[in-house]
Amino acid sequence: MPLIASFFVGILGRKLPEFFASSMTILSVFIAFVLSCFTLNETLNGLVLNQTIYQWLITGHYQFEVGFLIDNLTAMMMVVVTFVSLMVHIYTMGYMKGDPGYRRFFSYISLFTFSMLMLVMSNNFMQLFFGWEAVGLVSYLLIGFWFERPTAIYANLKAFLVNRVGDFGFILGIALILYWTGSLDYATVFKSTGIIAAHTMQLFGQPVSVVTVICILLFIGAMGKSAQVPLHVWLPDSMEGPTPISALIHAATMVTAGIFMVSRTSPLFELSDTALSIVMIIGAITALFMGLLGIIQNDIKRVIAYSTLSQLGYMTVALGASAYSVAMFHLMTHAFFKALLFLGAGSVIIGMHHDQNIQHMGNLKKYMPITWITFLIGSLALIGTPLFSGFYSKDSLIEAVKFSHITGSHFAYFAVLIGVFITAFYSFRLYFLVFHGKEKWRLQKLMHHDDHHHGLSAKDNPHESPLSVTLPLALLAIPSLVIGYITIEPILFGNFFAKSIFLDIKAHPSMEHLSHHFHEIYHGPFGMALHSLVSLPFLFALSGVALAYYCYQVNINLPKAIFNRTQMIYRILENKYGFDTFNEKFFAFGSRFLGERFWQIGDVKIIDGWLVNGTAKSIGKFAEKIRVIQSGYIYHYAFAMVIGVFLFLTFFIKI
Amino acid sequence: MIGLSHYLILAAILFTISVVGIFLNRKNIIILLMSIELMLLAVNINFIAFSHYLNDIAGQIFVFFILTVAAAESAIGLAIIVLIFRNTRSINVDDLNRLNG
Amino acid sequence: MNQFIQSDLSLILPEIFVLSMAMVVLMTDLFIKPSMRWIIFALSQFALLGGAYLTGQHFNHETEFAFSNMFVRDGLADLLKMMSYLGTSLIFFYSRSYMKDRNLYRGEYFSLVLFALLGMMIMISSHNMLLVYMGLELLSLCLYSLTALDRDNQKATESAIKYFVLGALASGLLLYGMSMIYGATSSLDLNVISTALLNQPTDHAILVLGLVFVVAGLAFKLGAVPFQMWVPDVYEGSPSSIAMLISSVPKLAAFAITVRILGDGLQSMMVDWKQMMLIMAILSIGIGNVTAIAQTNIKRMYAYSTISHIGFILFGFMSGTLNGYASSLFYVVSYMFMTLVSFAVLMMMSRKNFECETLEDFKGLNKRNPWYAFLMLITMLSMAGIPPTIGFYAKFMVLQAAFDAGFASFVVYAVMMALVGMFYYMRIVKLMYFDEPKLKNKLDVSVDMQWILSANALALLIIGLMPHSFMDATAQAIALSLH
Amino acid sequence: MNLTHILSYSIWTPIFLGGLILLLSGKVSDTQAKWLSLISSLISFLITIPLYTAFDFSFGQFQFQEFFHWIPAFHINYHLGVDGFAVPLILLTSFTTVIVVIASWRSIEDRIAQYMAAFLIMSGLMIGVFSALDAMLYYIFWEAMLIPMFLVIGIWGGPNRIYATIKFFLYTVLGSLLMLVAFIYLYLHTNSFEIVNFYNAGLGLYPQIFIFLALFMAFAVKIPMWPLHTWLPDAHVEAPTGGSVVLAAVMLKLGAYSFMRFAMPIAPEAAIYLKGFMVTLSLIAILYIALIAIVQKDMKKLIAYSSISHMGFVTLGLFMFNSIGIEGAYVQMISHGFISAAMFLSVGVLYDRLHTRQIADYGGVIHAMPTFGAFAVFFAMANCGLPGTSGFVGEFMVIMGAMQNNFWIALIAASSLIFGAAYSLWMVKRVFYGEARNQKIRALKDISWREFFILSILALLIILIGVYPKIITDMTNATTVQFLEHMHLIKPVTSLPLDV
Amino acid sequence: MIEFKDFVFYVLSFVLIASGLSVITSRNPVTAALSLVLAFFNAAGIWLLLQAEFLAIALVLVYVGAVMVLFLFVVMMLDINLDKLREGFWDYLPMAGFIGLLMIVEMVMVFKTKPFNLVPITEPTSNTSNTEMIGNTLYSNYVLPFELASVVLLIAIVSAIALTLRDRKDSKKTNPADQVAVKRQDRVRIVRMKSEEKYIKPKAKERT
Repeated sequence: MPLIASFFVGILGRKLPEFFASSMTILSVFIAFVLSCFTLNETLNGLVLNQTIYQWLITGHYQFEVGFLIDNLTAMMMVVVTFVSLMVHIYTMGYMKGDPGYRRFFSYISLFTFSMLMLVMSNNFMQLFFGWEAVGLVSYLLIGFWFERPTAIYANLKAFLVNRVGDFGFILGIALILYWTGSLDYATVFKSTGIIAAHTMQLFGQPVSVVTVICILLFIGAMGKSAQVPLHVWLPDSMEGPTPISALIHAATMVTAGIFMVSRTSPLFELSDTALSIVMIIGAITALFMGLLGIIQNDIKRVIAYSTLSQLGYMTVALGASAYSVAMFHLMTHAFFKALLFLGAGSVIIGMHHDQNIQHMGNLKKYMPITWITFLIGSLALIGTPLFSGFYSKDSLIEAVKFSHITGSHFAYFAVLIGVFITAFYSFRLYFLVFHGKEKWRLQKLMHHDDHHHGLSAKDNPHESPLSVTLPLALLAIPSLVIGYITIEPILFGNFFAKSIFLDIKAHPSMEHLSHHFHEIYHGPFGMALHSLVSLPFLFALSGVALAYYCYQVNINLPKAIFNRTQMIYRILENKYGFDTFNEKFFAFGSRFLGERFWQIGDVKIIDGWLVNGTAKSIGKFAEKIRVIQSGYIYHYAFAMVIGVFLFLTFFIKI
Repeated sequence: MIGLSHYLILAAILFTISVVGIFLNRKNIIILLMSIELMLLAVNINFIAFSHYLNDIAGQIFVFFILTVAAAESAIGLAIIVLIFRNTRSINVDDLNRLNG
Repeated sequence: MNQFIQSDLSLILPEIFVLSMAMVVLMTDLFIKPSMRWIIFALSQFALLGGAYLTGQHFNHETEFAFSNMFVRDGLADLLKMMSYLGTSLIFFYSRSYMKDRNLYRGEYFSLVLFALLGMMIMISSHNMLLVYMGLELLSLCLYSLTALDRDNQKATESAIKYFVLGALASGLLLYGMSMIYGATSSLDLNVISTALLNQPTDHAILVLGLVFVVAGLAFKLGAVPFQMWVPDVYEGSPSSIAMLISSVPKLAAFAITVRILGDGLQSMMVDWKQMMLIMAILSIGIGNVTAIAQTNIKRMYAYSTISHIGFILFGFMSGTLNGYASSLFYVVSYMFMTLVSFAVLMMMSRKNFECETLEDFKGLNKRNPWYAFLMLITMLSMAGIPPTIGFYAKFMVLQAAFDAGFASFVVYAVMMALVGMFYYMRIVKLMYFDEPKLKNKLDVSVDMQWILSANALALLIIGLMPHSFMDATAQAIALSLH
Repeated sequence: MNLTHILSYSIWTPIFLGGLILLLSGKVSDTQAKWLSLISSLISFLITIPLYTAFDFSFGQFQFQEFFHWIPAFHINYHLGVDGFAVPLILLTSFTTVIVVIASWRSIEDRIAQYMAAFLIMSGLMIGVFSALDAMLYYIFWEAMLIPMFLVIGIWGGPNRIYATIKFFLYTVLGSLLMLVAFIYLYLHTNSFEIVNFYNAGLGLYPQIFIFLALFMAFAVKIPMWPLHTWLPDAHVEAPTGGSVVLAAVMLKLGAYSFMRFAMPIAPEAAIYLKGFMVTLSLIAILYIALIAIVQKDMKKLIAYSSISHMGFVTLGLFMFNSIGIEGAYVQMISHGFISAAMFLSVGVLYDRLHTRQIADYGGVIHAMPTFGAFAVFFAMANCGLPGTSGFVGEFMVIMGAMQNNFWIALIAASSLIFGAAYSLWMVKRVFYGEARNQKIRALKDISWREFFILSILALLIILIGVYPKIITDMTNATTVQFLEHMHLIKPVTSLPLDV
Repeated sequence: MIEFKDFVFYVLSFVLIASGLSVITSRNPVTAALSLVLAFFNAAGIWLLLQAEFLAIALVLVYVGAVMVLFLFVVMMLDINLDKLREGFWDYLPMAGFIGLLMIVEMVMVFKTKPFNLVPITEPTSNTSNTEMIGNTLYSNYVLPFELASVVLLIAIVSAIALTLRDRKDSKKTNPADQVAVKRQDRVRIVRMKSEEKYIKPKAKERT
């Protein structure tokens, strides 16, 4: 097993330098996938590997090591990551055909796979942070993949900076952990949680429990990565990157790193209700309000991006409810169906010749059936239709929230319920707009002329994407359908995560209730599905779909009417609750303003102008003044001498 | 009764006069030289008075040398003055301010 | 009364030799054609060589007195005399072509310089106020007339008369002070004076009165503020070679008489002259360095830098310890060598009817002749006191002496002023290296001058790398002669 | 080669060879001069290698000591020796010289021999500074080192070079003169210039404070710490590429190194007493300077300010008084040596082509120069401390060390994660990304093999340290332990409380 | 009742100071020179009071005889227009006088409050005359300065000549030695040139 672990890094590491052909990368990813499945299998047999590769550095009584920890959590992540990554690799061959940066692209995504695996497989915070930043780097590179687009390079800068804000908190958390536990190894840290819980530290004058501070700081990191409010702003813009990337990084894997990290550090979070409730509330807010934004988007990818945001909110809520396994569960299912959705969107985009505006689409099911089917499956999964994977995760998630009773759980419950409705609404709005209704691209040319340099002209038709695109769709569709049904039992209620996730039953019993319900009332997944037909979430979802259907199939003018009614709300949503403008105005501009002032006033004027050059100038002036004494007249010179003597006499003669 | 201090005071007065003369006189270089002679005279009076009251001849010897040197000095001084007069047809002290700063 | 004896003469052999050679030069000059002037040059160099030889005869023996303790021969005297010979001979070398171009290359020049040297030697080894006075006048008279030697040059004559009048005033002050001290201690002999002051303390006020005047006189010769007014004008006015002479060797003599009178004769009045020295040192360092910044004429700038250096010398002297005297001795000697190079480069760059005296003339020297630029660089660094040049050790020794004597705050002040000083030294470096040359012509320099100049400048660096022998020499000289 | 005199060799070889080149400057052609200096720099580099191989890092004492009485009159000795703090920096110095020689291959036209010679001599002198164990010897090297730099900036510098050089010179000398005063004090106190004797001078608190402040002036100017930093941007902007590289890569380190060698061990109580002061200055440097860096319009100025900000990390780490902080500071020094060198070289690459350093004049460079663009992005990432690059290690350790002291210090320090990324990446965005600004940029040629070579070497080193920093900490561990022991032999005086 | 010596002293010193003042204030250099002479005479008198006969005589001889004549000679030689030699004299007087007075006051205070505890010598202790004593000391103990004094005078001569002596370019004097020593070839130069060829008669037949 250690061989395998090292083998991973071996393959993926060796691959980094050589970016030559997509085939190579795909092969390696495939190997990685196989290996991770094998690993998963191993771990199911209850094997946990905690292997130190080499010593990173030693100083004083601290020592940092680079090593790997492989347990169920890791294994699951590995499988998900490698699988989606594999799909994306394949997909990319079709998607990116003919792009100048073809090879660059492959090198990036394989680099990403590597760093993502580093992230999940690390056995200490330092290395976690390494992977953490590395995936950030790759997403930076990939968002800016088309670096001649100003929007793209703006977006990637923004993404990196916002992530940095998160990392800022994260590294502080790490520092605190090191300070209190003297190590960064998960094992050691989690052993010594007792110490941390015992202490408090002085902040703003009053004592705060150390563990809370640590958890909040860590969670700030998670917020950055998993795009929780208010650090979510980068994710929608990140859609500037190529679609496969949106699928892989900004939907399936990277953004979920935060979730992973929190569940990885569950032993710490369990100790602090404050932190948990903060987590929950933030998640709830994200889930609700980001979903709302999804309604009004017209860019197909942005719609899905916002749904991603709200889904991440869901997971976070689950974390807050300390239903880590549920969160991970949802993470997994979400990874599949969201990747599916994105890839589907991508295929649509190909069909539409890189026109992403859903207002220009319609009735595509006629032209691209496979895409249509898979996309439908994805959407259903997303809204949590019973028996679909999304259903199991989401439903149990909502249940978990219901059972949780830490501060803010009621708000969260409310939020997630509404969220279900909203999700259903916007996903089906999207679905209907894209795949049904009129073929609007035929009108668009008349409507507004050549606002895109690409796009579909009125006469020609969209056509189904090549195999390399549709195959992954198919492959992803399958798990989106069934994975929930299969795995809910072991993951949630079996002891799958027992070794990797610590749960304080007494403090946070929601999981307990959940499983109890699951077993006592539902009698298994199928039962759960049946039972849910009458449950609240399902009704919400259904109504959402219905509403969408009504608006965008039956009565198409209704939406406009509503928008005209509610200009104000619309505008708020339009500029995304003003987060972007606020950041732009306050942080970006503010820091530049400050810098400008510091530079011009602090450095240039005060230090240089007054202290440095001022001194020089004053000396020069002084010199000119003294110079005048040297008048050139003998009598002045003699006078000076005599004065000198005279003063000496006066000073030194004491009578 | 005249004491040593009388002589010293006399010399001091004379000395001061000559010093004042040097920086008071702004027109004629030759008068500067004369003031210098006067100053040396004052110094000589000091020396002689001391040597008288100390009953030590060394003071008078010193005076002797001062006289000699003063003569030589005035010779050179006058020579320089002559040069100046040749270069600029004046010996006005105010005209000697080419060098300054 | 005691007749003088043979041994007395043997002690002053160097003086006698120099004197007679001066006369020989004087006479020879009458009988040779201008084309044969090299003979005079040779003779004068020979005079210096012989003087050096005779002085070297018994170098660093125990102290010996002659002519009823008027004349002393000790380590200090020997060292300083040797240095004076060296300096004078360098001056002769450097000034040759320069004086030729301005047809000042005459017998008077050499003989007067030799007479001046004689005066300095007398000052250096005089142990009696009368002899001090005689040597001083010997020197000053020569310098007055040398300053005016370029007869038809208005600036030269003007500077001469200024120098003369102020110098006469100064010696008047000195004499007055001497008379007071004589009256108070009833002797002219420095030994007697010191013992008298130690034994029966006569009333202090009279002594202080005398002391003030004496210090004023000495300060004038050294050129310390507020008695420095003559320095810039004389430097600017007089021919560069004379300015070089005035700025270099006489400082040694002046230092010598300062040590002899204050350090030896009036050492029991240290409390008083320390403070006077301190005041003068502070003023000199400050005014010298600051005013130099405002100068455009390089010779004036040298003048002010001299003043500041004198300030440092006084600074070391003021500490009043043997260590301090040794440090300022080291300083004054190294200063002499630095200033010689600086003036030599100046004269090297000026030609017939072109006087190199503005800062502009240094522009782009590196492009015209990198080697001399490099030598000048060394010199400037040394003057600025940047290691590893000799100037650094000079400043370092002085500062540590003063620090040792408990003048810490003034050390900091001096250091700051040294920083100000660096600015204008570095400005010359900047002109030489960073600017484009204004005048393009090649420098034609006689071979001997090239070599000697290089040797002199490199010595600043070499001694800077290996200064200990030099330090030991100075320390030993002081230790031998003061006790 | 006999290792007993290796330090002398490594000091005097470059100086001697440089002098040789200087003398030959008239005789040989430029190409010959270049090759000559390349060979000499390589020789000098190879000579320093045994310092690493033969050094026994297991104990922190001074090694390879050389000693003879130089100026007995003042007990000044020619005493050399290195410990774990010195060795890596010496290697860095000689290595940087090679880099500089290669980098200046094309970019300098006139008097190239003098230029190269200046750098060789300078490297020798700097190695001398790192290995001197006698304060006066150290001081002499320290001052002498200024002169070549002064000339390099002044002769080969940009339009405003005069102001920059004079400023640089006077700033530095101001500090070092005060340092001289402090040394004199110590000399009179211990009657020796041996650093070791200085360590055991046993001074009272107030003398220590004065000494510390005097030394502080010297070193803080060199590092430079706020508010004594304003010479650096000017010097960097005006200096030729090589000058900037040496300035950033080595000279700034001299200040920090001297803090470790002099200020803190000689005046430990004062160091602890003034901790608050120092930390405040460092934090100001980190934050204030980072903000200034964001708004710079000149690439070199931007990098210069970022250097100041990074050196703020160094001082911060030093004054955390714990091993992780100090070693972090040390790693930061080394890594900054490489990164800033690489950044300045990159700017030099662009400058050689377009002869402008204004960010506004660029844009979309990566279209024309993909390889170079990749390097540049990488270095920028390293500059803002991406894990896996050396830039991360130092900052990481320092932040860890800061957290041991105070939460808020760590917080402010960590904020540089954001600002560092902001200015580095914003510059990258404006210079490299986007549409190619104009025809000149489209016409740019990608980097030559020579540039590729040096940049890739630097990149490899950066990654190496980032992935395996132990190679550096192994060198410094023992010395750090000893250092801390010395510092804590004295029981700490109440340091100014920084807690909120 | 002051005795005669004191009276003489006061008179002499009064005249001395007065003449000194007139030296520095007189508008005409000649007047100044003459009042300086007067000052010297008085000084000589005072020295006689102090029993320094030799020096008194020397002063009169050397100064009044030589130096002052030299001064007068120069003053006469350089014809200076006197009218502009005194303007703006009184402006500076108050300042100068003030400083001078202060200095005098200081010194006087010193001399008054701290009188030298020395008894005046009524008659010379040794019966040798002042001149003889000076002579003896001068040529025994002080022989070195004496020699130097001669050097000083020599320097004075040399430099005076070097500074002022100039050979006139426009002088028409002839050197007899040259005139005698002149040789033939200095004056006459013989040039040899070839004689021109003879005239060619034209042919007869051309005359028609």
